[in-house]
Order: sequence, then structure tokens, then C-alpha cells
Amino acid sequence: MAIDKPYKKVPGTTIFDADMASLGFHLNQFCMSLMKAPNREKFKQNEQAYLDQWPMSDEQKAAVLARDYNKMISLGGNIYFLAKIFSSDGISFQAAASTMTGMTQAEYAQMMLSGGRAPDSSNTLKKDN
Amino acid sequence: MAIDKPYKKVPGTTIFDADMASLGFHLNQFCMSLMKAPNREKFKQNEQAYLDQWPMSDEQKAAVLARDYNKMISLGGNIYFLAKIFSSDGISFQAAASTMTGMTQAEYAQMMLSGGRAPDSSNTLKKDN
Amino acid sequence: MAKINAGIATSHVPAIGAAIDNGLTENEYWKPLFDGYEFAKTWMKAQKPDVILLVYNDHATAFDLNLVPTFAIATGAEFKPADEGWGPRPVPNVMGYPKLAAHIAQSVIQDDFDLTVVNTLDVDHGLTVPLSLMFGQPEQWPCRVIPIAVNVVLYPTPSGQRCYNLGKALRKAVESFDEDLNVQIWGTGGMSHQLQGPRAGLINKEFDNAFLDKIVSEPAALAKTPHLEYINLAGSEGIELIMWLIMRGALNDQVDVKKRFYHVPASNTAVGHLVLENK
Amino acid sequence: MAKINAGIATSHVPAIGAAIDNGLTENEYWKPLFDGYEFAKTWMKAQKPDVILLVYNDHATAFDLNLVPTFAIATGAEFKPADEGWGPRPVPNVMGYPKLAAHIAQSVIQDDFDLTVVNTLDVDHGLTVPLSLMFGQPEQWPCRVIPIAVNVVLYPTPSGQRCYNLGKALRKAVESFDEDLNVQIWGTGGMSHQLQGPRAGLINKEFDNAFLDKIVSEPAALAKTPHLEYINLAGSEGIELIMWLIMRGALNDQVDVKKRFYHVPASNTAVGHLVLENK
Ligand SMILES: [Fe+3]
Ligand SMILES: [Fe+3]
Repeated sequence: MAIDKPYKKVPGTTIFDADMASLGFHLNQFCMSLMKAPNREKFKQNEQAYLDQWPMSDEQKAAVLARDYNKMISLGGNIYFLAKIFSSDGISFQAAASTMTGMTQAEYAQMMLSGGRAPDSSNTLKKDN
Repeated sequence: MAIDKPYKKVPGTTIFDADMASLGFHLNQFCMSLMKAPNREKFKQNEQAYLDQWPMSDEQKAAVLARDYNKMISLGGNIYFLAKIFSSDGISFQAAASTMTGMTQAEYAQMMLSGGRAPDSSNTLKKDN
Repeated sequence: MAKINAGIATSHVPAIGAAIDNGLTENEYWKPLFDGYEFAKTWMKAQKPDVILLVYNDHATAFDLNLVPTFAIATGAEFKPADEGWGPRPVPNVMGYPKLAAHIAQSVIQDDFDLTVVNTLDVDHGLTVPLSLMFGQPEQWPCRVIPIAVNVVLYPTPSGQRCYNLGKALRKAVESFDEDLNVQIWGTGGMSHQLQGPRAGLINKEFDNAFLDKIVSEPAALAKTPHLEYINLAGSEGIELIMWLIMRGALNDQVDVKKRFYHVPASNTAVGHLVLENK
Repeated sequence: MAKINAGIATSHVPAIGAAIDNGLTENEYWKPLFDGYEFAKTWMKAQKPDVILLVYNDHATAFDLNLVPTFAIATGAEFKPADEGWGPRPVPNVMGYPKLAAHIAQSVIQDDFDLTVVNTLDVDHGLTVPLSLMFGQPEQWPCRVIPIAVNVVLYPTPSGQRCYNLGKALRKAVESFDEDLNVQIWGTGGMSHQLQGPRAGLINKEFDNAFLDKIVSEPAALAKTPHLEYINLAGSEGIELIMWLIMRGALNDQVDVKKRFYHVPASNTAVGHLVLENK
């Protein structure tokens, strides 16, 4: 497509555009179902059986079971939808975010306390990109 | 309010604006419920009881029971919503429209066959209004 | 490159759908109307569009008063005919084109049109009646359809000028999509009609015919027509004609009129129909 | 005449809401943050706004992928705090202002903003956390609130320029409403943060502080910042800052800065806050 997508090049970042939304439609709608307590119960009782009710790919289901958030994002998951999974698990946004960074939760928390991840040439695009 | 509403002056015509929509919210949402067959059944079995489930005014309920479409419109009903009532009754759009005009159904049908209601100075605004 | 090559305008009266579904197209009341669409049906077979951008309005079917988008584009893969209260029309599901629809959404939102993006959408007579008029009763619709829904039920609707400008933005969006596609745009609804109140049954042949003239030859001027003029002269539901301006805005300034048809009545409504090709 | 007299900007991090709801505002982690809002709480008691236009975004709560409005205005009478997956926040229902909201919708749609009009809407932390920050924990919120929801989740979001222009249209709409009302506009979300991927935790103090400067002194230039710059420099969720531009567009070109506050971190996010009065 002729529309430029320069945001695809931002390091360590996936922008949730229409292509990703199309890929992740059922994954994200599964996440929305977890906003209802009875559904959270069913999911906890048998995650695989619950997931099998949704027309998701096996790869998407495996990523959910493994709580591999980077993988889920690469398969069209959006973090605000995926938040319903880690909320069901009783895990905070910060703990969940840390799992995507290759840091331990303690290391990540310390980084945030120290002012967060600073932008530098390894994690941002140069002006002329 | 300072926004001009010149459409209020068009003869024999109610424009469904936000004020009307606010007035008719529950009346119109009741109509939407009739798009489901089981609800149509319940409505037919006991119209008053079905209507009493909705926070509508007594005047709105009475207008529905009387199938007084002009009255329903004056109370915030919109014709595309009200259509769910006369569809439930098995009545055509043309038959329902005729009831609002003071003509018999046959007279109205004949008017349409003859080219419809012609615009004239009694039923349209003048240019400078 | 994808390209919009032609535009269709047509009324979308529910009774026309019922006449088709119930095999009444040859009777005395309906035959003159359906005869007016014979040209388009034949022409369409030669055109073989890949995709139709189908501009229509929902009539309190998919959208109720809980949520009314001014403009919505449907990016889903498949859309079911809606149950409008007497069972869904016996017509095929409508197959969307998610990739092109998403591309269009991205392009026009970046051009300052504040679209609502819809995935799941049951489509009512506003969308399916025009398909039946152009394609008859096939097992499957012969091409993909991207529904574009316009609010014409809850006042204020978008202005005619806004609609015309959206048409131009849609054209730009289509032309920046790099698959080779023959695209049509259809504008539906109208012509003059009023379905409510003591003035129900209003038909304005003079207004309608002037509209049919101007949308071909001076669309930019026509786009400036204020809402009040539609409501006053073409009836409260005549405001649907603004959807034709979206279609027209997506075509060249100069077009060939392949067919023009006008008929009164279909139920409560005047029926208008145009087949336009880019010059 | 109704008039917009002041604007508030603030981040709306869910963890801030949890800290308030769980009585943690005095602990070591949270106290420095809540201290930054003491000025606004006192100032607000003197201001006594009648209505707040509260610009926020829904975070996959009321809107899922079935339907994503670019801009939505809520015309309902009352809005419940949403259950975001761990039960609704223990805060009062939000009382709307249907008459003014409908008036605004009518005005800005006629000014070519293609709003979605929403009636029923459960409001998530994006809307309720700012209310808690400004008003604490009252039995009832002290004024009416009109929710204005902006899509910042599904790309493309509206441009910064479009947001700034919407602010100007909102101001015009408010000023044409003929009740005497003291109206505020709040822009929420931001500042720099990224909640996803290997780059999660990005905080850009330089970007944030420049944004805090420019939104006061050169908003028209700031409005031209492209999406990519937010995403690249302020993190994928830093794009929420475009909502501050709607607030700013609704104020005078010249404003007094009554309070400016910046703090890192709240959970994964940099927190920014401004209290602006029209000069
Ligand atoms: Fe229609
Ligand atoms: Fe947010």
C-alpha cells in the first residue's frame, strides 16, 4: 500500500494500526470477554477450553497460555486489550510491562523509580528517518 | 439556545434533533426491542405490561397503545424507530404513513399513485423564512 | 493502482426489496420501476467492478440512540443482512474488503474526516436494496462491498459540502491503494419523500429533477444546498440525498450520464437513479 | 452566556486511581505525586465550575474493536464508572448535561467535525482518575461532566492539528449556549509513556518539559507535531498528549499558568499537570 508507515521502524515498538487490528481481532475480543467475572472464572478453570471457543490461531492461543505478551502483540494484540488478561491474573500493569523488556520485575521497577528508560540512539529513530 | 432551528417551522413536519431524541429516548429504545421475535410475542400478549418495563411517560405509552403516530412523534418518537411497531402489527409503511395524514389508506394510496403530495404554499416555507 | 471508474445513484426503498423478494417485479405497480433498472443491470455485467464503496444510511437497525456515528466505514470481512423486524431479507451475505477498507480509513482520517471504524455490522435495506436492483437475485454478490454509513436520521446530519468533500477524500484514498482494482462508488437514498406527520407523502418532481440535473453538471454548487432546503422542499427524509454527493465527489468533475431514470411512486417515495462514468 | 474560563491538563494513570481508592496517597511512593495536585484542589473549590468538558480516551472499555469512533461526545444524563476487569472504581456516577452536550454536538457537527453521538457510556479510569485528582473522594462529584472520547488506541488517531481545531469548535459551541455557565475543559492522558514491547518504560523528560512549555506559549506550532514524533520520542502511549491540544484549542491564545507540575514515575508513566486560566 502506498500509505507510508514510518512508525513500523520505531525500535521495540508495535503500533496498533488497522493491519494489526485485523490480525488480532479475535484475540482482542477474547480479552474483552474477560471483563465479565463469570467469564474470568471459566477462563481460570480451563484456559485451553475457554480459548478454543474463539476463532484464534493456535499461535495466538499458545501465546496467551504462555503469557508471552510480546508474542501476543506481534500477533495483533493491543496492550489495552491484553491488560484484561493480566488483570485477571491479578498482576499489575508495571509487572506485566516488565515481562516484555527482558528485565526482572525488580529491575524494571528500579528503572522506573530512577526516571524510566531514557531515549537514546538505540531506542529512537533518527530525525531524518 | 442560540443555535437557529428554522426547521421547526416546516409545516406538518417534525425534525428529529437532539432535543426530540432526548425526549423520546426510551420510547425509541422500546421500539428497537421489537426487532427480536420473542419480544414481539411478549408485546402482543400484553402491550401494557410490556410497555411498563420501559421508563416511558404515560402519555408515550398511551400513544403507543392507540397507535397514534403523530402523537408518538410529538413525544420524541422517530419514524424509523416507530416502524418497528407497525412492522410488528404487520402493517406496511404506506398504511402507517396514511394514518398520520388524516386521509384514509385508500385515499393516501391514490394520492401517491397520482404523483404524491405536491409542494405548495400551505405545506412549505417561503424562501425568505 | 485502484481507481474509481463509475458511480451509481439510486433510491433504496424497503418496498422495492420486498417486491423483489416476493416475485412481484412484473406486476402493474412495479414493472415500470424495474424496467428503469434494466440498463444498469446489463451495463454492470460488462463493468465487472471488483469493489463497491456503498454509501447508505442505517435506519435504526444497527445503530440505535445509544450510539450514532456521523460517518462510519466497515472494515469487517462479512456482513449479514439485518433483521429489520420481519426477518432478514433472503439475500446473500455481503463480503467486505478489510484491507482496502482499513487503507481508506487510515487515509481519510489523516485527511481530517473523523470516521468511526466498524467491524461487525448487520446491513439493512439501505445497503441491500441497491445491490438487488443492480445484481438481481444471485447466489453470491459478484463483488466485494465496503459499507459506508452516513447519519441522516438524527439531526444534524453532515452538510452536503462535507459529504462532497468526503467523496474527494475517498477518491484520493482509493487511488493510493496499490492493488489494481476496478472500484465503483454508489450513493443511495432519496429522492423526495416524507414518511411522517401530516405532510407524509410529499413528492417534489421539480426539486428532484433539478437535483438530477445539477448533480451531473454542477455538483460543487449543489453541495452548498443547506439542510433546510432539502427538508422543506424534498421532505424530511429527502435529506438522504446528501449521500449522493459523497458518490459525486469521488468522480471526475466531468462525467458521462449513461442512464437517468425517475419514477413516482415506490410506496411513499420518488425514485431516482443515475449511472455515471468518469469522462 | 456559557463560557470556558479555564483548562486543566493531567495524566490519568490507572495506578493513581488505585492509590486513591486504597488510601495510599500519603505513602512514600505516592505522596510527591499527590502533593503536586494540592494547588488544583484548592483552586477548584474557588472556581466552582458548573460543567466540565472532559476530554479523555477509552482504553478498550466501552469501545472494543467492533466500533471505534474517532471523536465521541456523550449526551446521556448519567454515566457509570466502568468495570475494567477488577470491579468498578468506588467513585460516584458522573452526571452529564444532556442539553449542553446536544447543543455542542449540533454546533460542531455543523462545523464539519464528524462526531459520534453516544448516549449510554461507562466511563473508565481515563475519565474518573482526573476527577479524583481534582475533587478527592466526595459523595457526589460537585459539577456536571460531558465526556468527550478521543480514539488514541487504534492508529491512525486524529492529528494534533485536528484536535486543536476541535477545541476551537468546542469553544464556539459553548459560547453560543445561552445559559450562564462557568465551563472548564480538561485534557487528559500522557505524558511520555510506553506500556508495551521491549521499549516499555520509556520516559522522555526533555520532550515532556518542552511540551509543557509549548502548549502554553506556542500551541498552534505544537499542534503541527506529527504522530511519528510522539510515538518515537514520547512512547507509543505518549500519543495521548494530542488530547491536551483539544483543551488548549478551547482557551484563549494567551493564558496564565496557575500551576505546572511534572513527576516521574506513576507506575510506567511520566505525570504532567497544568492549571490554565484565560487571560
Ligand atoms: Fe433510506
Ligand atoms: Fe490513557
